[in-house]
Amino acid sequence: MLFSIYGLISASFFMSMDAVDVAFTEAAVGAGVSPLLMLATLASVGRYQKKPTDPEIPKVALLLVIITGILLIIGTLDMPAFGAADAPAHQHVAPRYIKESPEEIGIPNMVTSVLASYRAYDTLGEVVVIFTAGIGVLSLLNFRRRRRNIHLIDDIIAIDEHKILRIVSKILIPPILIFGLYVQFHGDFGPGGGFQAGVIFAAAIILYVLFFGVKYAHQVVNQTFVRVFSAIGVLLYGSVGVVSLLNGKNFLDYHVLAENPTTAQHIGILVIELGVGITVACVMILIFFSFIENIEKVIQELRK
Amino acid sequence: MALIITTITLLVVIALALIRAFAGPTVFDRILAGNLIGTKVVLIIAVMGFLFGRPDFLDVALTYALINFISVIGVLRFVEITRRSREEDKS
Amino acid sequence: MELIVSIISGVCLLAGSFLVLSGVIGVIRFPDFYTRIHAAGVTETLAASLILIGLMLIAGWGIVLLKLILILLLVLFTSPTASHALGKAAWKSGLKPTNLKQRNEDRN
Amino acid sequence: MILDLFNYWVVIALMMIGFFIVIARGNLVKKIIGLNIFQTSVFIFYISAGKVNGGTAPIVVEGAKLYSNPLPHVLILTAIVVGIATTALALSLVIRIKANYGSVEESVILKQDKL
Repeated sequence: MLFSIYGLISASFFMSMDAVDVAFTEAAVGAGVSPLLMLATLASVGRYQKKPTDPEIPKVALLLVIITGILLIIGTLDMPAFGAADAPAHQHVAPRYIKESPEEIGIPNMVTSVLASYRAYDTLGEVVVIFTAGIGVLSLLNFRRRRRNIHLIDDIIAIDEHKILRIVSKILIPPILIFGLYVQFHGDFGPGGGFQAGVIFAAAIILYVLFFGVKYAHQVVNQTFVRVFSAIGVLLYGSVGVVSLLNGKNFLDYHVLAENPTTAQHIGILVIELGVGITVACVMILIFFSFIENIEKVIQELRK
Repeated sequence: MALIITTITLLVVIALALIRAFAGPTVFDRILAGNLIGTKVVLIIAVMGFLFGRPDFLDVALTYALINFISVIGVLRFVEITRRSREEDKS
Repeated sequence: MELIVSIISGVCLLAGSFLVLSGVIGVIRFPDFYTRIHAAGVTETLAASLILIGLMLIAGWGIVLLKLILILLLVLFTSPTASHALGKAAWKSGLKPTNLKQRNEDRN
Repeated sequence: MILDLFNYWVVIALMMIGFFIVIARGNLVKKIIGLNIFQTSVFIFYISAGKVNGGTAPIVVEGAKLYSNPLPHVLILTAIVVGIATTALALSLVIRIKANYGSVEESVILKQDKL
């Protein structure tokens, strides 16, 4: 729980640093999804484990940490002052992004234009990393044949039936999904975009699983569908690049998509953000389902 | 002026709620403190949007309000699930 | 007219901050979980609505107002639900309210 | 002014807390939490480096002249989501370790490996 608070506070910190987009992401990820994954892990590995610790280790570690910290603080003395406009970080490509992107790309949110157009190749790499991590989780956790009947965890979910909560979440889930779509497609004009929208979407599904059980959730969100779509998102992203390659331009050069350069950029960014959103949402849902099914396995073994 | 006072109060409140979150003693106290901090952060983001003169960023506060609810409820559910699965283990 | 609106919004904001502060003092000072949830849950709704109404008054017409109303609705919707769920979960887990009378007698 | 550097010190403090947890705690889940704190300190470092005094958020608005640097925002935005994906991968590794070794304590696992 403290971890979740940590996420909340760091998001408000990013907000105060003018990093709205980052605050948005941290709000969705740091406060919502990552503590839940931590707790899901704790539910399957057991919460408390008394351990015989070597008393020397913390002392040595503390010494090491203090020395490293002092060295780093000495290192900061040469760093540019906080908020200085002439810091080296603001000298190279950033002024160009700030000056040119409203004309070149034609959308007000510079973060989105840098993310999806200037540095689209970077972002493709990030999306592939997310996809790979999803595959990794799947192959690690579904190591035995998948059990069709997931009932124990559903029984537990059914014992603590919160009627009020159920109804409230039933009312809330559709607006959350719509809000996710808004974030997805409003990312050009305000804070938002595929990464955030994907996480918000996944959060809605997680809320559903926690109240209606895995069995019903499997009926709502088809697992094969999610698996296929997590790949399709990456494919959509990559195929934009391939389209521009086939038309004789550089990889991920959007100018082939339409006559008017800004329209082309618009289309390119829209498609790419869609790909990102689909992949992120599907991978998050997949990861969460894997964790939940694993808790089921652990409970089954405890019963034996 | 009122905006600044509100922001400072909210910051103080978050700091105080952190004490409760650290002190516990039960897990529910911690979740309560987390919930409290969550709603305060929603408010602080909204107020800060006005303070900095960019109130069109209320989307972040809205996301926060949603995610905070999901996270509090989710943590609660996981606490319950963990407890139930261990309880039956003992019996 | 504008002056009056801004004064009202300032009063709303200050009242909201006062309530928030009193709520958190309750959360820190009260002896057990159920009294704490009382302090937090009760003040939270009114304080949040007062602060958001204060912001609405200075926002003027437009999309910002709509978003503020959405946030307000959401807060009014979720925070009592979360408090209820917390209280119920704590009760089901076997957490009993502290009997203050008993405790004071024990101390004496 | 020496106080102008306080953002780096906050970053270093957080980073060292994360570092301490990673090396001093034997519990693998705690190690991952430490790694996460370390990661967040790096995020904060980047974002605070992107801040310009008097600047506003990098979304074009009429009347604003000075914007914060959008580049660190982009890097960190993706890094956060990638971070959660890799954290999930690490956690699932921990679950597998628990399933095979019966423990998430580093010392116990190492002892089993030696036998």
